[in-house]
Amino acid sequence: MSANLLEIKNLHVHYITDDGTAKAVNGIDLALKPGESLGLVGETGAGKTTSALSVLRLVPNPPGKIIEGEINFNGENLLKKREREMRRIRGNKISMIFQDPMTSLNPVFTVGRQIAENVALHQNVSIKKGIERAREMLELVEIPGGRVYDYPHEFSGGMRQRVLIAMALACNPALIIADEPTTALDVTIQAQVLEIIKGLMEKVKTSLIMISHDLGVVREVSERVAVMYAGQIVEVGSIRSVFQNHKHPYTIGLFGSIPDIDDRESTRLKPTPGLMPDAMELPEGCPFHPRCPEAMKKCSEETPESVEIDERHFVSCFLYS
Amino acid sequence: MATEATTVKVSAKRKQRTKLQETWRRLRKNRWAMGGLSLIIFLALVAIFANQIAPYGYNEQDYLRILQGPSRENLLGTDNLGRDVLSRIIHGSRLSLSIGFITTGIGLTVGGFLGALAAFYGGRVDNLIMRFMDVILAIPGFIFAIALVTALGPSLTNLMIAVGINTIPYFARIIRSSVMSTKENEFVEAARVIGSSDLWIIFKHLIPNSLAPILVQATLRIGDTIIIASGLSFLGLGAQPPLPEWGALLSAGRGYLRVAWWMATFPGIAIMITVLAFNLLGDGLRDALDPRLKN
Amino acid sequence: MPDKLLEIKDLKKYFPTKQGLLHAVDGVNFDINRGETLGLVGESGCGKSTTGRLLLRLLSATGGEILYEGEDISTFNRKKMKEFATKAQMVFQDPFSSLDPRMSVADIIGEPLRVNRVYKSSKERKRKIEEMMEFAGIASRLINSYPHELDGGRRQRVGIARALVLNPDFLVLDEPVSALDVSIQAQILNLFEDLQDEFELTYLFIAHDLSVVKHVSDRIAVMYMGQIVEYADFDKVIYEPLHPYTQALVSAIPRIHLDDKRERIILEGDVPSPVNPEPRCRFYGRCQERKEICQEQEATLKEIEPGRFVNCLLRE
Amino acid sequence: MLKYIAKRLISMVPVLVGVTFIVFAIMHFTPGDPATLLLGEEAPPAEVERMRERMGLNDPFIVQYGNFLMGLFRLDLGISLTSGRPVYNEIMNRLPATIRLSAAAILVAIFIGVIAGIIASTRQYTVFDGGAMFIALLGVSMPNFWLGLMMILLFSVFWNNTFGYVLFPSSGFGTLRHLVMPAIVLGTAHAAFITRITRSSMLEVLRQDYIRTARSKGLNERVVIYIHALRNALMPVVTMAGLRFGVLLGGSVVTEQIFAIPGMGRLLVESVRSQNYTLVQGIILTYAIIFSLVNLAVDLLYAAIDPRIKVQYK
Repeated sequence: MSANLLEIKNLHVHYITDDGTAKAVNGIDLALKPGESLGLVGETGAGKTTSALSVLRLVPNPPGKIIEGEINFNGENLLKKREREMRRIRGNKISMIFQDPMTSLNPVFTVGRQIAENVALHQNVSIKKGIERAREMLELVEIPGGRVYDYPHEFSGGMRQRVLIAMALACNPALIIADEPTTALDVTIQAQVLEIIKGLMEKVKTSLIMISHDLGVVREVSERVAVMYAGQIVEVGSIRSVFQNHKHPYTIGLFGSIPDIDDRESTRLKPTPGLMPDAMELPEGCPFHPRCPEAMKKCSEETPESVEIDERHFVSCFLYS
Repeated sequence: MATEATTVKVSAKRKQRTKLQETWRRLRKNRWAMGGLSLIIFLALVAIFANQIAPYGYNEQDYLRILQGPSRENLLGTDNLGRDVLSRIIHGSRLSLSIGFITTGIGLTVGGFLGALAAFYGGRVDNLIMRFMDVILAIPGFIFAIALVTALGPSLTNLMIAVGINTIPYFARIIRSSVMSTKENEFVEAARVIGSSDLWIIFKHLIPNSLAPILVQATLRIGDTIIIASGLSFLGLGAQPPLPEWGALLSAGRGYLRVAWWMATFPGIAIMITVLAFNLLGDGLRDALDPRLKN
Repeated sequence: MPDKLLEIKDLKKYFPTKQGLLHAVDGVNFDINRGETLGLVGESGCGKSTTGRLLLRLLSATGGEILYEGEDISTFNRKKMKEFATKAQMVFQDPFSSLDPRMSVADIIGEPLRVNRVYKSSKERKRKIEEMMEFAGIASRLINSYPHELDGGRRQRVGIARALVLNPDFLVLDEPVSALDVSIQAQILNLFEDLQDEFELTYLFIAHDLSVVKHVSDRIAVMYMGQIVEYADFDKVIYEPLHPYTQALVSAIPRIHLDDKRERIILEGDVPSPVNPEPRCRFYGRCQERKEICQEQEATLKEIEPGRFVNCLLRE
Repeated sequence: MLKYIAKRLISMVPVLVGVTFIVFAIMHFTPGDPATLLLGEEAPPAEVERMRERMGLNDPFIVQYGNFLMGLFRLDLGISLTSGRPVYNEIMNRLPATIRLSAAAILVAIFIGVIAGIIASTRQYTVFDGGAMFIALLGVSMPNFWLGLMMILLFSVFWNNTFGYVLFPSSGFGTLRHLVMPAIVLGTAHAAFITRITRSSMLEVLRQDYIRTARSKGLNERVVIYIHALRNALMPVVTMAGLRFGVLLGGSVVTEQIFAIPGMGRLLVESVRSQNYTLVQGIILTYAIIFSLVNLAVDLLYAAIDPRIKVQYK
């Protein structure tokens, strides 16, 4: 068993505002091996983006604050690093791809410059050398290299997302965090982008954390999947194990909500009733218990520990402990 | 940036408030804005009860006390005709505040009407109105006001008309853009689907939802018009002696700058405080109405 | 013989833009039977929302006819339009901007009643509002809440209650679940099914997501660049798609089945905007099967089997 | 780019024609008879009537306006009713002082405003921010004629009384020392305005996704602010500062008055007082043209900052 590239231990992140404290991430544990790809699934407000931003220490502060926990990257705790050391990691060892390609590129600089800037910064080369690298990177994501001198507004949404992927890969990072990279795109364009990500994953041997609300997207590019609910990871395991044998009542509800195109009979969807709790007013005990069809008395009193029910498949639910 | 902090849902348990109450709550938390509001209320009271508050009449001359510095009898000194500067400033507050409100009122009603018309009907109506506004806006405002006062003749009333006209295109633009952006909302379409008439849509949806930015701009504009108007009076093109308009007081004080500094200093401070009060309130309103600043 | 509620014939809507005439809807034909759900799918900018708005006369058509119960809606006068509003309603995509932030839940649901003066007394109106809230699954304690206090799912329920309060027969659902999370989306989809049974509603369900559309529709029409490229019963469109675009669209959906070994069809390029389109098949630029003939003439929607329409020169 | 400039210049024409019409109409319907003014109150009525005929004052309004418009093409703005010299020459004599003053003021304003705005926005909610914003608020609330008088009081009167010499002269024009006080007086409100707009624009930009992208690349905060954010933030600053330039021009009238600067503003006030309509008319037109040209320059600058603008005018 090889050492983990990334280990998140008991991470808590809060947003402290005048109206109260939103507990966005509440004690998550995650481990990722080199070259492995993990899907992070959950609905709006589950804490996916906050967890990802925490790894890069980019949670907007104020109001966000990492309350406790460890984020070990190559064995070093990122939360203990100085800002200057962190800057050497961002965009170099760990890079991030954001959700909205229309607003994630700076409109006043050419895309080549924006990629080159990354290269020049971390590899200590001139911007000119960086532009050369940008050209290569664009071709890697199937954009003609000649377009390095074009501005973001001259690209379509799908192309811009590819530019962002090229930018993220420019310094050969060990880990890429993609935050809903295809959510803003049309289906056929999403397919193009996913295809490119899959191809690149085979080529460059990078680890990937793919954040998505879409289980189908995660299945496409990940080996493992973690399901988040109200700032906690309720179930994590290999794609095969989780997709075939999901155990947590929330995961079951999540799968029951998806209209399945391959299911020839139009069966009624079986979503979990109710809403995700307000991060400012999380219930005691297991955060899912008010909506859980299987809730027991214990669930409202204690928070369940995570239990290994299959090889590297963990569930946080009293039903299995 | 959709950080999760901003998508956190407001639970039903928390006290329910309308947008207006919400705005008021946020405004109240802003000390600067509340300071501005208190100042405005104070100034309004001074203006209303000027006769009771002012120690002397605005044109009460005392030839034995000409150009006296601040003293117990005349807290802010006397002018070249022996009139009490403080009393003149107190009486002048009526003029300056009325000028601010009336000119802004003219601009708001006429400009608002034109802007709303342009926004709602669009096309040729819009083009015609807005091109005309562009023409007026191409002449620097203060200079346009000078031209109007020249034509109308210098007097307090004409001053208000000139500054009021000057303010029209300003409001026409703001209201047009505000209504245009409100029109983009799907609830306007929704209102149409259920069979609402144009008038219903304008009065029930467009106007109430466009008011916020207009309110902010009107508040800020009151301060501006007071400065413009006092500037014209300073040049002798506005209120005429012996009216104690603040700009006119300053203008009179200018001639005695070297011998009686208080004559020019205090009316200017009065203008500054008044304008500052409106600006503070306007800024506060803007912040309170901007949902993005809520965190 | 199915009972046709709506017939759409050669519907066109062009918008003037700086670059030229945008053919947002360009010769669309379909009909909707009473009691059925027609799914209208396509990617952004394909003209599906414009079509929905044309059907309710929120936009006036550049050409073509829309017959509602046999009557051309473009000929309706003011009075007829008001009457039409009580029969045909709409649920909007954006649960944020489709509700007036200054109105409470009761005001919003009650507005159609007030505009159309359905009830004389406010008491009757309130009773109706409460009844609609119950149907739409909104807790009665929320009656005086304001939209900004509600989450997306609840807001969408308010929008649904507003659309239903006049007891319409026909609803245009314009991407009603695309802004919602999966579990909320599932709750709302179930609600639509229940309401359809309860009130015998006819739906035009507009969406970009084929799996959602498939789940609720009897028939599906697929749009591309202002035209319908394929139009048939839902199982035909999903499981035996004929048009190359539909085939790509179906294959592009990320699956949750682990044994899915389907070959992906990856389309090249982006969805072009139909500004001054050239007289050739609209899909020509991205089609993997394109032939000479495809750029020589325009393709039109043809019935190749009973009830099955395809807009492709290679499938005729 | 040339095409864009041409387009913008052409679009200025109808606006300026509209301006000439409005100004001409206002002056036309102003009470008072130019012929009488030119000849003096004592001139015999027959003489006045002959003058009226010669000046075309008996023609219908529209003909008079037509003649005026035609004259404009030959740079003929009529003759000054007090001096009898061509209005064009009178204005040209005074124009340089006004331009010098306004240019100095705007430079001061931009320099101070942008720097203060950046400092305030990057240290939001600190003493720097609060302080800068309060000073800026005072700046926009202060009438510049009052500020002018106060500066004279301080630097000319009190300074002279205390130190026995004048630090900055309170009147006249010519040397840099003469320019200091007027430029500060005229520039203050503008500087305050630019500070406020720079701050809010920067705060807006710093919220954008591409700033997060820049940070995620590991760029240091200085690069993020001065390279990625500032250029985007400057766009609204440039636009608003351009629109506000009209206020600055208006302020220059008062400033010239206070510091006895021989510029167009003072000429305007003199002409208004002496009811010298032709001169008033010419001066207002000149101001409108300056303002329009400044706005053209602003648009060009905007296009230079934002690559998206150029596309629209290809």
